[in-house]
Amino acid sequence: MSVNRRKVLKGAAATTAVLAMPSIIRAEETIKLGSILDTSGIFDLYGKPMDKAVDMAIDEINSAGGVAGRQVEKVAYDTQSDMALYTQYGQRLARQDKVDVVHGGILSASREAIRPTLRKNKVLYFYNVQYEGGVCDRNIFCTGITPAQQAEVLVPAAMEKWGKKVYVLAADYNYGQITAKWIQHYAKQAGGEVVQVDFFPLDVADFGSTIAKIQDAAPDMIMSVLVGGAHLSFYRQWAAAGMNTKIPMASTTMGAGNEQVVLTKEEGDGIMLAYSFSKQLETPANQGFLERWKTRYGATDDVHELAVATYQGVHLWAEGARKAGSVERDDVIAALEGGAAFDGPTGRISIDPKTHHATFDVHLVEVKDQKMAVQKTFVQRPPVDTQTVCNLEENPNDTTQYEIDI
Amino acid sequence: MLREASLSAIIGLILMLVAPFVFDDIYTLTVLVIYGLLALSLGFIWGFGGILCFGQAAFFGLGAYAFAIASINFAEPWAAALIALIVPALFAAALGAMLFYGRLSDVYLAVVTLVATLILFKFMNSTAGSAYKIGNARLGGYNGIPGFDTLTLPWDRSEYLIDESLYYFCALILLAAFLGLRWLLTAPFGRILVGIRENELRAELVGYDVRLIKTLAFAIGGMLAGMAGMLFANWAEIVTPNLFSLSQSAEVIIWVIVGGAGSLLGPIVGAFALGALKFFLGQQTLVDNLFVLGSLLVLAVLFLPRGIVPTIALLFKGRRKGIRKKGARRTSRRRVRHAR
Amino acid sequence: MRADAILETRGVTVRFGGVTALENVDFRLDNGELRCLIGPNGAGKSTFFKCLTGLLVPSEGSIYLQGEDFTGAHPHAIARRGVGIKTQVPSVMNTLSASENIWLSARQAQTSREANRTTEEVLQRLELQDIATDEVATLAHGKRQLVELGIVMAGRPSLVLLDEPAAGLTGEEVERMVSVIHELNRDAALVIVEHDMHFVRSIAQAVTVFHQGRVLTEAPVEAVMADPSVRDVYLGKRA
Amino acid sequence: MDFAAVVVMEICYAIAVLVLISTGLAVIFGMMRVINLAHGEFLTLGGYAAIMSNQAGLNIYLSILVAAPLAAAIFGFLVERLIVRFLYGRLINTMLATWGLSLAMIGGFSMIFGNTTTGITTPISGFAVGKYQISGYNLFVIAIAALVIGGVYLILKISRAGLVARGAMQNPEMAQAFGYNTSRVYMFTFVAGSALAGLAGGVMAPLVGINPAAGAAYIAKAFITVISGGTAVISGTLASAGLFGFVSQTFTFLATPVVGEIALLFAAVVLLRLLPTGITGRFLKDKV
Repeated sequence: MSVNRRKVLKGAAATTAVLAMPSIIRAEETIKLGSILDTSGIFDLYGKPMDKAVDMAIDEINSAGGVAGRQVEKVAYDTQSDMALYTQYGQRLARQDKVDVVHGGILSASREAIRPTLRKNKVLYFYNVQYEGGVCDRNIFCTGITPAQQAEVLVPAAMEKWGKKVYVLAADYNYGQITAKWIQHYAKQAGGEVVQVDFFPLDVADFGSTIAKIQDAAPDMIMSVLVGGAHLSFYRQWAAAGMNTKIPMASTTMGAGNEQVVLTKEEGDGIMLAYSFSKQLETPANQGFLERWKTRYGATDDVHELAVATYQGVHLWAEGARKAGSVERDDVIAALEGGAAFDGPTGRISIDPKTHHATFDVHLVEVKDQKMAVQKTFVQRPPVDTQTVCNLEENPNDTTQYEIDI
Repeated sequence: MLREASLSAIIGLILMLVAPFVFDDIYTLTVLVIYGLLALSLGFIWGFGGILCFGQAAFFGLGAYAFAIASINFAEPWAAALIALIVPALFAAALGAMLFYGRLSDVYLAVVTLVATLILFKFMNSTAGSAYKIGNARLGGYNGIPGFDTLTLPWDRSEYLIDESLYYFCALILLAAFLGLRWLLTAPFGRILVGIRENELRAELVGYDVRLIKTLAFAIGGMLAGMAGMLFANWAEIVTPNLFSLSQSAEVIIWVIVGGAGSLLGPIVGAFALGALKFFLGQQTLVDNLFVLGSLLVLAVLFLPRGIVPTIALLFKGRRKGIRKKGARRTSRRRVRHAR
Repeated sequence: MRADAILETRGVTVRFGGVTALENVDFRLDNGELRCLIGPNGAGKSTFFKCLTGLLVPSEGSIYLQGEDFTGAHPHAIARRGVGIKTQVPSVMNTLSASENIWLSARQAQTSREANRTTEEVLQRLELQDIATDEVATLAHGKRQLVELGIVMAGRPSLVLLDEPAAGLTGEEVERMVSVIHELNRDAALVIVEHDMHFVRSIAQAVTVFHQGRVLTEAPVEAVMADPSVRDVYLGKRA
Repeated sequence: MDFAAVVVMEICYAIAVLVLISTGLAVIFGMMRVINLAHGEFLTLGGYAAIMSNQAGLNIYLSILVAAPLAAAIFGFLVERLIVRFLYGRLINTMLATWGLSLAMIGGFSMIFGNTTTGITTPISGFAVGKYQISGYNLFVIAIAALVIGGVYLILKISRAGLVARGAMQNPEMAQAFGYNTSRVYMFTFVAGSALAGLAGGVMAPLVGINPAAGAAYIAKAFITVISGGTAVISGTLASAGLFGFVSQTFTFLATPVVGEIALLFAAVVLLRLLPTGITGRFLKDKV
């Protein structure tokens, strides 16, 4: 028993039945797309819409004739926000279900838990989440936005508007540490300085002393790299102290999980962000996507950056497979490296062959009235951070996740 | 006694050999065996030493981390495995010495073990910076440590223990730990330990150094939990601070109490049953997993305070004696409290 | 200090906060002696026993066992020195059998095989063979008292402290207890706290009277019983 | 100088939070020798009650000060009748059962409310101390904590109900002999402790936001505070909350919040090693 039954689409029976069949027959019938996401537990805020995005993308692919004449079927597992289950279900997708491709993983820890397994078993892996960058592995495609892609547009814009002294608040884990470094890098490049960087473990919810410390340092602006539910209290306590009208703020993380809707207008207004996706992006592709989402799921409240990245990741894989005329791992990799692209809600997305990371449009937005109002669009930004450390064309056997030293 | 022991050894061996054919998911089966070992470690110190440790996850996590860090640094997984036993055992001995030489008991002991786990959890979570390094191993904070070398066959360094071979290795260790503890409990040390559980004051008044014996038992429990952690690291191929989390500690306690703290088999059965239940619950979204586990714990405390295995054993022995025994145990607990 | 004193205390004083429970107690017991401690409730007898077993550390004063200073030593160290105690409420290991209880005590200073032999011997001496495998919790009070005595006996003590051994026993059991005590006294010196004066008279030659944390007097049984001051503080109130 | 004032203010606030989140647990532990490990989820319940009733249009102060404790009290009543009363006198068993309850409640919350963090805006705006801006709501939290501790003190020390409760806890048979129904006393105590937890949850909700697992952040701290304090409800809680609040905030200012939290935990371990039965187990024994 392995499949999340509720989510199996189109006539696919429970896995037990599928498992009973010889694998050759199965392979001819449908293409199996493994999906491994936290659709319950503390990360379901991210995982549930991502899961919906996978379903929607697969349906669109199938109604457009599938891939190489075959329909795509989803094999999904809910990892319940438990890292141990990632390893377990990852093994299962690769060895028992023998899927053709895996999309999923949310936290970096979850990606690192399944990446070696999928590589060993030669199962192509798509990680469609905003993350710290630096993964250099030919078996994986990372289609989410990475710190430099945000910071290179966000930091100069914010400094130009507000001033040179920056105070950084970051979540104390890989993503926060690395993003903080990039912010320092771009702040320096723009002629400013980072006066202080404070790191907070993900369960810290009391920022009283930090708010006092910030005032003591009197910066021109705050850069927030805070992550998750507990850190959300920072924005509340910041506003409760009346600071939101005194010191402006920019963030690389706020809004990725639709935080701008959870916070009130007063708490969120004026925060500057940089993302590839915004609901307020007025392109026909984006509005069409939101329309289809609304028809399918009733409302678009839950659509966020990660869901859209997942939606585009699945489509991008399908484009690659179509172009290759096969779902064999090496064929799909070659097609994507050779320039297969998908025109999605955020604009065109394609793969940078050296890093297997994505190139796409980045939009500078500002929170207004619980919405992300697009200020400016930077077209086709390459993954500049990973590019500094990773070259898969030269070292195709690399599997490291580099920590980028700036 | 000896016959009974060899009988259970044979039964255990057969069960473990047969299990992979009945239950086709070897990967899940392996982790259930590892959980069984972890539950056994707590079952030993709680059921036979009377020490309710709220932080068994601390030793579990330490074992896993010690293995990962040592494996990265020495590139010699079997040496790393040895270190992964020594580190948690020493930590447990130090913590135990602090507890028992300080005469902490009951709820105070629970608090300190819980706090020790929390400290490790919070510390490990805040080690994302590049300054946190042991030798070549970055601690990695929230994301943990991936990519260390796992155990191989001792005579063939290219042959990794994965899938079946890892399963049989874990199963053998569980069986060995089970038999080892059985033997220990019939040996003077184990009998004294049970005597201490029953009446600490009396044990002291006949000349036993209760503090030392409890510390030793605690260290043995810590070592077994660390061994489970070491196996877990080999299974998952990544270690994260979640191994130290409160919910991990909670789960162990639930396994043990549902299975039955007063026996060695009970905790293993509890871990298997609830571990399997958790994986099955992961495949539906109607009921929340925690809701089911939590409710089970409440029901177990209310209606099955002795756990599954001892209750079944009692049913076999006959009802009347069982009831009498239950009453006796309660009076003995009260007396111990008075004596203090 | 004389070498033939198995136990000697000098100026033992115990204070709890502002309350003085024992004050300046000097006590001496010769090898092989049997002494009863009497006195009203709260006179300090139990506190004194706790000091002797190491459960309490005196605020002042010293305790010597066979001439060696054991003040502040841990209970297990004192027990290893040959001090056995039977507490007021039987302190036994309830879910274990009678023989297991006794064995655990014997095993402390002996090998397992020797302990097996000692256990058999003690069970025999106390005539507990037929209940040897019974769980102690299921035994009657009198039997539990005997099991606890067995525990004490198995440790081969040179000094035995008994806290109200006759309390709650039937007449028949009391007689049995008297003979056990005499038997114990063959190998060990004894200190017995007891309220029942008939019982005291039947076992002891010498008596120490405690009152308000001090030693009031120390004399043979008959003399004590005739002493009007003792009558006042103790017997008077009891009679 | 202003900065010093802000630091003192933050320390007071940290102590107030510890007092607030611990008092309910302390009442139940001190009076009944029951450790309610679902205490954190009672807080969460209070938080949800406050947020829901505020979103339904209830005045924010009523939501925090009335709806939150009321909801937790009703739930506490059910828990006492259905679970806890069968386990009196068995400390470890009550801990395990309420731990199970805690997990079940987390699961229940996520089934009902989802895993999103929800919150309400603080009703009080910030004010300035010199060049520093301070959250006015912090003062509100400090005031409520003072009122709670004062109220519990008065009830225990002066009122007849408190006297009966203390008597019943110390000697159930005696109280029964005097004609008091100890079962009811236990019940009311548990309900009162639950209500205090709910109140704490309601008060904290605007500051930290509530999600199903929010209670976990509190239970460990509350548990440690109460046990380190010992069995005296008021003086124990005040003493340990004062110590831990001071230690954690001082280290937070000197270093980082993590160091602050770890310092708190170390302080607890050292304290319990030195005073194995908590502060009031050793000192202040006769206080309530």
